[in-house]
Amino acid sequence: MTILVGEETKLVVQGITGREGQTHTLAMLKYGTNVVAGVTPGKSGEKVDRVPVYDSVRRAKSSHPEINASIIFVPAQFAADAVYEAIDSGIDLIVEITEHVPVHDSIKFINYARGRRVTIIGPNCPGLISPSESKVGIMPGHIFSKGQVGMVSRSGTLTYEIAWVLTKAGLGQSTAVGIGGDPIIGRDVLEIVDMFEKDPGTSSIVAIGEIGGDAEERLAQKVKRDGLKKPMVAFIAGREAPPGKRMGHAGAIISMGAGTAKSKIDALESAGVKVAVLPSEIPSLIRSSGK
Amino acid sequence: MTILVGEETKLVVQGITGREGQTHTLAMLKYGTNVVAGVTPGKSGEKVDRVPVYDSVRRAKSSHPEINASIIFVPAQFAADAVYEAIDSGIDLIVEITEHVPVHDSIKFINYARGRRVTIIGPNCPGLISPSESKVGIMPGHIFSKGQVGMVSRSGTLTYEIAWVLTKAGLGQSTAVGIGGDPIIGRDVLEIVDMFEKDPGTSSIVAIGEIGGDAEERLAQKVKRDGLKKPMVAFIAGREAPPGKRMGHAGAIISMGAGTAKSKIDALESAGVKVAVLPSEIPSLIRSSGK
Amino acid sequence: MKIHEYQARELFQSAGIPVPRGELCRTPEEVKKVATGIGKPVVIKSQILVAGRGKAGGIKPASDPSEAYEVSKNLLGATIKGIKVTSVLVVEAVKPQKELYLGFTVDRARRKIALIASGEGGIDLEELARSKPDKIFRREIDPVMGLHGFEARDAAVEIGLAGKTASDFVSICQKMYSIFERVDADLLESNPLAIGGETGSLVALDSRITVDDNAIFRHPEYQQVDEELTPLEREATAAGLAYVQLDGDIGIIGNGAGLVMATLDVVAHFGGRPANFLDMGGGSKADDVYKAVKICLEQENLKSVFLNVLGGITKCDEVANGLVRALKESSNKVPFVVRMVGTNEEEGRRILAESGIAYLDSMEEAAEATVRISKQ
Amino acid sequence: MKIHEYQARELFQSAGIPVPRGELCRTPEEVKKVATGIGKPVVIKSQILVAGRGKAGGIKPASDPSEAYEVSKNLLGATIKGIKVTSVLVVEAVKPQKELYLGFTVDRARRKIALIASGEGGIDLEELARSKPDKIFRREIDPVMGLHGFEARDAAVEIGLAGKTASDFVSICQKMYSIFERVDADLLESNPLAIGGETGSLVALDSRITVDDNAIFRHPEYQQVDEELTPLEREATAAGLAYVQLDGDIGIIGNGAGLVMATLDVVAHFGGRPANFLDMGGGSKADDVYKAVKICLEQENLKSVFLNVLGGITKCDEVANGLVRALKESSNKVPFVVRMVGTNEEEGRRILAESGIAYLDSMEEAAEATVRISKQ
Repeated sequence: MTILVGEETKLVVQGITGREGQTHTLAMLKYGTNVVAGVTPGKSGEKVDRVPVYDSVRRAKSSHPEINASIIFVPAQFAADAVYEAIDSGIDLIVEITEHVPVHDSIKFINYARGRRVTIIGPNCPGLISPSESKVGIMPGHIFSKGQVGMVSRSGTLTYEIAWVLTKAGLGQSTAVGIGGDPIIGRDVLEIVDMFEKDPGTSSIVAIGEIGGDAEERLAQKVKRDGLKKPMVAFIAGREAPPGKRMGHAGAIISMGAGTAKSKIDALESAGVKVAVLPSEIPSLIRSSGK
Repeated sequence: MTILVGEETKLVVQGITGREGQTHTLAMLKYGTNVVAGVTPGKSGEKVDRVPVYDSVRRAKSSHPEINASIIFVPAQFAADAVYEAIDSGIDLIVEITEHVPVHDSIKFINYARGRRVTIIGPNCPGLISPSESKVGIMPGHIFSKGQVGMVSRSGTLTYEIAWVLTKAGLGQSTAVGIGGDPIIGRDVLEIVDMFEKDPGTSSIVAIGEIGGDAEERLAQKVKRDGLKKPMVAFIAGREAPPGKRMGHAGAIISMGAGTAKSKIDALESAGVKVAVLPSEIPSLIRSSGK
Repeated sequence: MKIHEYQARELFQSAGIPVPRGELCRTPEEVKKVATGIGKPVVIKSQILVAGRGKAGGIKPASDPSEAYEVSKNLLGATIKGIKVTSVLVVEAVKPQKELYLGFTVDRARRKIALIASGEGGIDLEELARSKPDKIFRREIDPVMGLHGFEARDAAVEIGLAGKTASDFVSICQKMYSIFERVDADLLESNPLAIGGETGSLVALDSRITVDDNAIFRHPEYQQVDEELTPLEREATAAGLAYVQLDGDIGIIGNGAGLVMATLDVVAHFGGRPANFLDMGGGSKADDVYKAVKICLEQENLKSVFLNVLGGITKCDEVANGLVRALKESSNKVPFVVRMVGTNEEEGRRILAESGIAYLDSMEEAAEATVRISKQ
Repeated sequence: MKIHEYQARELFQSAGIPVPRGELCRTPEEVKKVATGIGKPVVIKSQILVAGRGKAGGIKPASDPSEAYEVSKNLLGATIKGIKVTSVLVVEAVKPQKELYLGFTVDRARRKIALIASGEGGIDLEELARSKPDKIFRREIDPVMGLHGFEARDAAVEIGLAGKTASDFVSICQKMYSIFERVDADLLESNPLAIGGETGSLVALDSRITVDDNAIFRHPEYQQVDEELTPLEREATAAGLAYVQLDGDIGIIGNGAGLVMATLDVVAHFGGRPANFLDMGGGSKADDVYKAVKICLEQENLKSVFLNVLGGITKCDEVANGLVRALKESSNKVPFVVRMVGTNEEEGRRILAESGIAYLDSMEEAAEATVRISKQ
């Protein structure tokens, strides 16, 4: 089993004829993802590889009622509109890859989606992959391998780094979820950990955090309060980050003294979660904490 | 049994210290309604009869967590804010008496309420009464009597007129709902008829309509499609109304040829619903259609 | 509250929606000047707030400035459908390649905003709805979220637009929606929205906006007297009464819109012809009743008047006092039939009895009596 | 993107939020004139975008125009916290009866807007949060619906306001929220919001706004260079790179923010001191890599550089080509350690090998090697 994406995922790509949209549609098809349709207004009738392009999500959905997920590659200033279009067309899972989406836009569409029980991943995220089943994102698929480790991360390449370490150590992944590096994101680490806890295909969890915000501290609080059914190993990037500086991600900033790596590591450790100092330690920490 | 209001209703009055608020609070208390609190910003500590006044619905609710309904008497320009306050404070039934609420305000708060499964009655309505249990409105209570006729109406005084006819004929009412005379209202005649159909305390229904809109036509369509479990008698006001003229209520206007009394009466009759020409015919129509 | 075409046009223009060149004029001289400035054939449109002004001769073409002068000389000061023309809008005559329809309105049944569009504009929407309902695209807009770009794009695609016309349409759609919201409109439309002459871009040839009466306090600039009202209706409106003048001979006064409508119906059922609809509203005091009775009596040729009160918030003694005072002062000795029940009924009846005014219990009996009297 | 106090003040003022009288000045002469116009003691505030400018001497009182002249002569042109003062805001000195705090910010955890208010303003909010957390009122605002009047009223009541002060507060709250929304702020506050001197009405003595970087395209008027950046950081930002200068001696370049942060941590773990954070971003082409390497090498006293690439969208051959070109051109012969795996790995390694550049597989081994070299 996997979470959020899997063999059952039938994908529409919004912004399919753009440069990024095309590149990653081809990569997803190659990986085996079920990409059934694409949308770019004014480009209906075209094709990207074998995928038909429609003028609107509504039209794509009426020709392919099986669509249940969308991945969005449109530019930041149109991203919110694309999300609303997906939500109003009845799509349950929306993966917003787009970077630089204004916070006031994302905070609105995330609240709108919540009210309608729609899952949004992102914005500014690499997407999700359930190895050998479905890749709904921009990650290099070959780094991942099928298995039982659930991964959740605020960072793209760091996820690949750690997935690579896991894969080399023979620890495959159930699903890896890149939740995104923005301050406001659709699903946060707590919610994804919760899904992994409930997923029978996941036997352990790797949570990759970074400086900024208090999601990791809240995760620690939750673990302290409710416990964990599955072993979890955390990794927190940014121990060397100075305060007040944005470290690449919009959300990665220590502001007013809050959101330091130390605060997160201390909180997680005091909740009994093992925190790796080096990526290479993660496989053994998982194995040693296995039930 | 009754619908929407009954012995279990615990009411907060928003705008309790205004002229209308005070008058009707006293009248509701006299009728036996469980008015547990009132709200007027800046007037906390005051009392209206035995009812304590609070600065906000939140404060009223924290002192009286049993509150489950609100009636609103604030002026039109503040009405929307009062509705949001009630919704966000977790109140399930909101009766908006206020007249002249801008349509753009009411259409927004009605949609907001829908998303949260909150029931709004009104605006511009006389409220509801479940005779001898609870009166949440401005109607003269003595005209109504306990019984099994469910009443729903777009008009205030016409409801009293017909309730009086019913009472004199020995036909008491389960609940009478004044849904309001505005073009945009929280619950419409279809939804209230549906509630009466499900209410074991209601054995027949009187639906009082008027010109404007197509609610009665849609009711007729629904009856035609789904049938009715209980006998229903309708009365439509405005057979003599000229087109294009607003007949008192904001919603009572025949515009672009639509919304005539004839159209409504024809639709209802063709769905098998008896339509009374005179109020005095209603009791015998109910009795003759009784099971 | 209908607003004038020139006002709607100004709103369109300041939002960046293309409209034909033109200006509001109050004299034939101004018209000539504006037509000269435009330098092309023009259309002269009477600024009156009635439906069907075109068919009634209120809109005229003119091929040059001197013809414009002559045409406007006839229009300005003329009376069309009972309304005096005091200003005209002079605009460039645009010959459209194709006419579209685009409008927003409040959807009562669904409690949403309806976007309505058609690739076949220029004719009456009702007519189009009857003749080619499949040519009308309708989409519900969530009033909380407002119009999304994709919804406007859907509309463009569904009415057959593409390329630059489609993207112009989307932009106009969004601008129209934002006006719709900002001025608390309950109707806003452009019919036709034309795919214009030489350039092929979109132009709103006509603009129509109705502002919600209840929201007029937020837009005092559009507060105006409804030109379609009769003098008596204007007077009643100014006095805060809901009054509609009819062509019968029985005056009708009551409390509550539904009850008064039903009273009209019952009177008509017994063969009478109502002369008016007059709702005093809920909770009327003696003064309000007094005013209502006075206004009702101003109408000529009344044969009888039916005052129908079911006292709830309204108290019967207040009604009786107001009525007695008004009748005392009035020289119009039309017979009154009063039906009065409810709150403070006894006191009210006592007051009536003292003044020798008869009253009844039943609305239907009273209506019948009123009709009978009117025919004597 | 922090905006200047005078810009925030203008936004407050044009929204109708009371602010003390005053003006922006660029010369001591202007300051004197403005202070004369105010005719009361003033406060002179350096317009620089750094935190703690008050403690650093950037805010000074002056009791009369000539003192204002002297004070501003010292401030204008001075360097405070590394930033040159080119303008000052001269405002009337208001002696508050009481100081409040009112602010709006984005609540990351709850994905809502947070309204934060306190009856004890004037001091740093963090400090207040530590010392008297129960004095801070916090309410989540639904970003879709915006701030409702009742929410502002609740805040007023909860921080102990009543009467006219409470209703002024509600009105200021609503105006501040509408600015917050309109300019895409991620922080907007007034601290202190004062209950003012003689009249007792509310005045925003300070106004601070940060606009969301991602939304700056909607507000080009606030686009400005971050004054707190070092020259190298400015250059890197202009080149579209995410670059932060640090005080170590090992240059760090990588692709992806999280990976670069982790690279810094691993280098530090092995005893090294990173000289910078440099994220080339995803999918970098040879040109981007070239630029990144060049900027990294501009920093003085580098002992070694670690280029860490995990190729996903980024292709190893592009990275290798960019690196080779940059190193060829550069006179700075700092040793490079390259770790490069992923997409087009073989081709990339071939290119590196041809130029005699060593590479490693493991990030940790490479980090250790870099640190070792930096200490030689």
